[in-house]
Amino acid sequence: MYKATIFVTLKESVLDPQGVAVKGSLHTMGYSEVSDVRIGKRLEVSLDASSQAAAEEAVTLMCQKLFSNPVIEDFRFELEEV
Amino acid sequence: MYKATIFVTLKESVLDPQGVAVKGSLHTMGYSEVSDVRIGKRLEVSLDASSQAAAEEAVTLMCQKLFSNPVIEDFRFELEEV
Amino acid sequence: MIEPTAEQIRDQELYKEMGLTSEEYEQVKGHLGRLPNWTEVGIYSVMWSEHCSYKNSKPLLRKFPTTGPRILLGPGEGAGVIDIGDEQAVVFKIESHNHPSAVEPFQGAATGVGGIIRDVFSMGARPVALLNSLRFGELDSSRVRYLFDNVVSGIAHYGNCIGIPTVGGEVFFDNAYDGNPLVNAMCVGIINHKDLQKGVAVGVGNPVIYVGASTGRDGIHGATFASEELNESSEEKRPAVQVGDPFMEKLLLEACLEMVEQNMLLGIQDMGAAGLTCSSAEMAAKGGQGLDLNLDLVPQRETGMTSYEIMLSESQERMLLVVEKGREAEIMAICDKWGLQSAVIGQVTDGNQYRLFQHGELVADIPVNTLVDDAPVYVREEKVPTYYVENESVDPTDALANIDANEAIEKILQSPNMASKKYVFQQYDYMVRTSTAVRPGSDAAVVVIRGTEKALAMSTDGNSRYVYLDPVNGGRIAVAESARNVVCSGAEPLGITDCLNFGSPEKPEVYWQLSKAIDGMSEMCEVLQTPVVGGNVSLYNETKGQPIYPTPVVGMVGLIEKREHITTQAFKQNGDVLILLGDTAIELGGSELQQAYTATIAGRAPILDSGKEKALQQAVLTAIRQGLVQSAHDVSEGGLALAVAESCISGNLGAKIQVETDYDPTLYLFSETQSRILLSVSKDKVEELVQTMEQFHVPAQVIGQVTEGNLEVHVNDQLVIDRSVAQLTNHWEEAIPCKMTASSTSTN
Amino acid sequence: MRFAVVVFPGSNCDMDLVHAIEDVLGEEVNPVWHHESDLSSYDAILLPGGFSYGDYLRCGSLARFSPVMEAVKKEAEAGKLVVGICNGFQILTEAGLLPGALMRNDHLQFRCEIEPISVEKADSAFTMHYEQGETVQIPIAHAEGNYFCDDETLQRLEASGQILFRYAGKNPNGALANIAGITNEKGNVLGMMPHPERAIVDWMGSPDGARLFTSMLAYWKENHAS
Ligand SMILES: Nc1ncnc2c1ncn2[C@@H]1O[C@H](COP(=O)(O)OP(=O)(O)O)[C@@H](O)[C@H]1O
Ligand SMILES: [Mg+2]
Repeated sequence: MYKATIFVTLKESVLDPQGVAVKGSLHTMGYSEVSDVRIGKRLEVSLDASSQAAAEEAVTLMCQKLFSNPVIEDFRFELEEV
Repeated sequence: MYKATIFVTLKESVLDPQGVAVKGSLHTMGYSEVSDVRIGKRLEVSLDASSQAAAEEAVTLMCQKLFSNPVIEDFRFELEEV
Repeated sequence: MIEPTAEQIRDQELYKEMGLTSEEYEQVKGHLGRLPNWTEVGIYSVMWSEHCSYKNSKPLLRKFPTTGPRILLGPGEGAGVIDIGDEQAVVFKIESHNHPSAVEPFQGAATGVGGIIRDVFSMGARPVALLNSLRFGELDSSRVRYLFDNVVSGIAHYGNCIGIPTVGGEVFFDNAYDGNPLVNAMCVGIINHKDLQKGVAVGVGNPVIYVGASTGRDGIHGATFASEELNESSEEKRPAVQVGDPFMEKLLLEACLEMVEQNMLLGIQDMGAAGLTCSSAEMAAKGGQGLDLNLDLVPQRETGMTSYEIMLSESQERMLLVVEKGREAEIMAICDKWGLQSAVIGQVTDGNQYRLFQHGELVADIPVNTLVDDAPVYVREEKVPTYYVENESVDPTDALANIDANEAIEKILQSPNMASKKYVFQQYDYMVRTSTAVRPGSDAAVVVIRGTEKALAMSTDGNSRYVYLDPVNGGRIAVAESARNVVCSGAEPLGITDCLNFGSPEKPEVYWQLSKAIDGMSEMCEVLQTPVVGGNVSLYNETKGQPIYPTPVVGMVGLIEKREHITTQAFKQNGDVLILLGDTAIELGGSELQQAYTATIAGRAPILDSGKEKALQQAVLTAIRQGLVQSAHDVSEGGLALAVAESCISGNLGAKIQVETDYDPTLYLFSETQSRILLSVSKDKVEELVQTMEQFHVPAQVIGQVTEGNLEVHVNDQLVIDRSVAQLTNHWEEAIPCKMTASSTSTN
Repeated sequence: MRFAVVVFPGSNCDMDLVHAIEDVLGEEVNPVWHHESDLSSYDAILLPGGFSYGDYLRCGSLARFSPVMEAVKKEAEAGKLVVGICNGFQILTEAGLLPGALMRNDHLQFRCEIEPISVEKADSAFTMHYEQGETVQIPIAHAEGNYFCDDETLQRLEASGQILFRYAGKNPNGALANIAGITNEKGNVLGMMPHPERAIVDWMGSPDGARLFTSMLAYWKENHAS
């Protein structure tokens, strides 16, 4: 059994309106020391696989096909056997 | 300057409809080896602070007041000086 | 967790934690003839909670008129049903989700919407519209802004996603709701008579089928939570909040309606408050049967759930069905098509026992009627509050002398209570299903019925300041205003659903408010022939011992016979004549003017004469059907001045008003005297209109005309209001967005 | 002319589209379940609005893997008319039938209102009954209609006349270049955020959406004038 922790983030070049809004809220709440906020997704996927390499391949495919949209997002993941 | 990476996840006992739907799709796509998917948020916050301890305190407060609702979510974060 | 034994429950009085009193515990012992175990105590406590049993309100609710020639089904089932002809009926109900929304506003509000939708489609009806009624503290508080924003987006999220238009509602801000916001959601559906379903378990040996989301530990004891006062430890009741999945509910909705259409069901009930317990026990009690459930067969999301947890979970998006033995496969096939999980979890039995099995053991064994029919009933003590007595001698006009009308209209248009609610409704998909003929922003929303000339008008209303000052009149006004809204849209009022949001009934003053408000509402319903076909009671709305304003919310539905009768409040054409129906007195207790200039409310609420109201409504409906009316708007909060301003703003036209009065002009213009409607009528119809009004003995006064200029109001030939409509529109539209963007919203 | 309206779990404007085709054109129209793998008997395929698969993860991302999408691709390649409205537009971009992506509205709220929309190109299969440059009133209702693509793609869209509709009032969602609707290069696949099916008669608030459907019928007749 493997557990993949996947991080999907908006590409640097893409504006993150949610991050901007959260930063704005932080500023009005008095946290003027915050200079940047970016918001992304974190997915935890538990899967069976015959080997670490097999798991890695499967997760990579899922990320490319489903978890991220390459037009706007990047992904990366960590994999551990559990 | 500090960078906090914050993870907000639904509490264990709380339904994650998004995770359930994604798992369902993975199964129809043929990834029947996936047994669980849970989806959370990942936030990156850059902030100024006088010390690691001060940064930690500020981020904890932000998490409690803005980034998460303790009724249904848990949070944790990592902090590094940059 | 290790469950306490029956003896521990007794000795340590653990039943109290679940909300049962010592006397109630003794009754349970009597019903069982032994000590109840943990699961059984849990089951009794939710079934006997106010939310499920109405133990504090039942005797009062009996005062409501509930029958009438069109009523197919009154209170009792999931939702009320009223005939609308052509073998069709309208099904509707309102429900509160106040306490969950106070601790998790987004999910609390969302699951409130989800719950009321299930109430309607479990009757076999197709939901066609949603409305809501919201109360918050004032927007200057960041906690309030957070609650407001998240409640609205929670409602939007659920309704938009499932694809039922949210077409109307109301929002009101007052410090009385600061710690205890109100979130009431209403759903309206349409059904063919032959499809009407019942929540019964019948036919010994028939299977009980569970459909929908699996059961988790979320929302355990939600019904009890809803029946308690909010306090510091409410935060610890956190698991009582559930997360909704509108996508799942959409699948459940379509699957259930497919089963209804194919006539597969003997009984269906949604698992709402008190989850599996309430649905199964009520179905058995109504069917006059016993029930066996095997909890091992209940789909579960988490491992190691105890029988107590399974029975008390309020996981969302679940339905319980009873079908004829042998038809299980047909049900499963439909569930499979929609990707829903389903399981036979038990069967209908002979007799009266409600028996639960888990891991091969009998874990609960209860005479089912004792859960439903033998729930305790309390008649509480009533006491007239001192504030009410003191208000007798208060004359609100004393504090309101010499107010400039120009200033007053701008000030009141910008009060969040009177300002445009576009900030709210632009987040709701009010057009999905392509039936919405009058969108949010007029007196009532109108939804057409495809394939017919008919349409339904609907509105939610309730002015709690009036009810606080005078519960009888306030109760009358709540019903009258919602009916007036519906009439102004061209509809005949059919009936109401109500949500009674009050403080603790154990306080004699609160119980008095409840009792008197129900008297007023009942009287008005009787006179208008709009019976109460369903509703909900939410008591214990208090924080730190302070009750909210008594807040009965009325959801009214009316029938429009022909699409051409659909009428809105917007002025239509330059030159149209303005006619004010009804008499104007100076009544400013609880008014917007009083609130705006004194920041308090005092005195008595306006008086409502139910006979006059009835005549007014009949006259206006007749005139609309005769084709005499261009626009109709009820005169309510803010009085004549606000009514004219709103009709100008919605029509983007001006008006020139000329009136005579012996009173102070500002008091006259902002008085909230009831039973008044503002019409605009094209010149050539004025005479006929006046005749129609005479037939009904309704005073009609020509007060001016629609123009393309400013809003100009002359009182006794003196110009007291002169403002450009664009400027007024701007004040009115920007008020709430301004308050919301000016500052942050945070969870605490 | 035969229309298919694809029904995904969570679609909620499917019947609205069916009714619009019936009421405006009176042509044959069938709801088609997302398990369908053959759409060859249809002349036009409509992907309705709604929240397919709850719009979880990203709007349209899960619907894209429905079996029916292979058939949609096939018919699109064959030159049939394909229209994705709102969630349908999101699905078409996720599936790669249209370029770009639809992101969260810049103000982060769901937005429902009748919007002024300008018709940027009136000589397409979808717009021949509109005037070039005309402003029409069509409702929007979405939380994720903020169109985005890279510069190069934008230039290509502009240069080859693939932008059919733009928001003519205040940009309601942050969309790049006020884009409200685009086609593929061949011009037979349209994705748009506004809902024409919600604007077909006056009582809905505007009748302007009807001409999109009449345009499609006219185009089809022109090309099947036998
Ligand atoms: N919470 C809400 N949801 C949807 N529509 C709302 C809401 N609040 C107000 N509206 C709409 O705004 C308009 C004005 O509301 P309100 O001031 O309460 O009207 P009235 O006094 O005539 O009852 C109505 O069309 C109403 O449906
Ligand atoms: Mg009103």
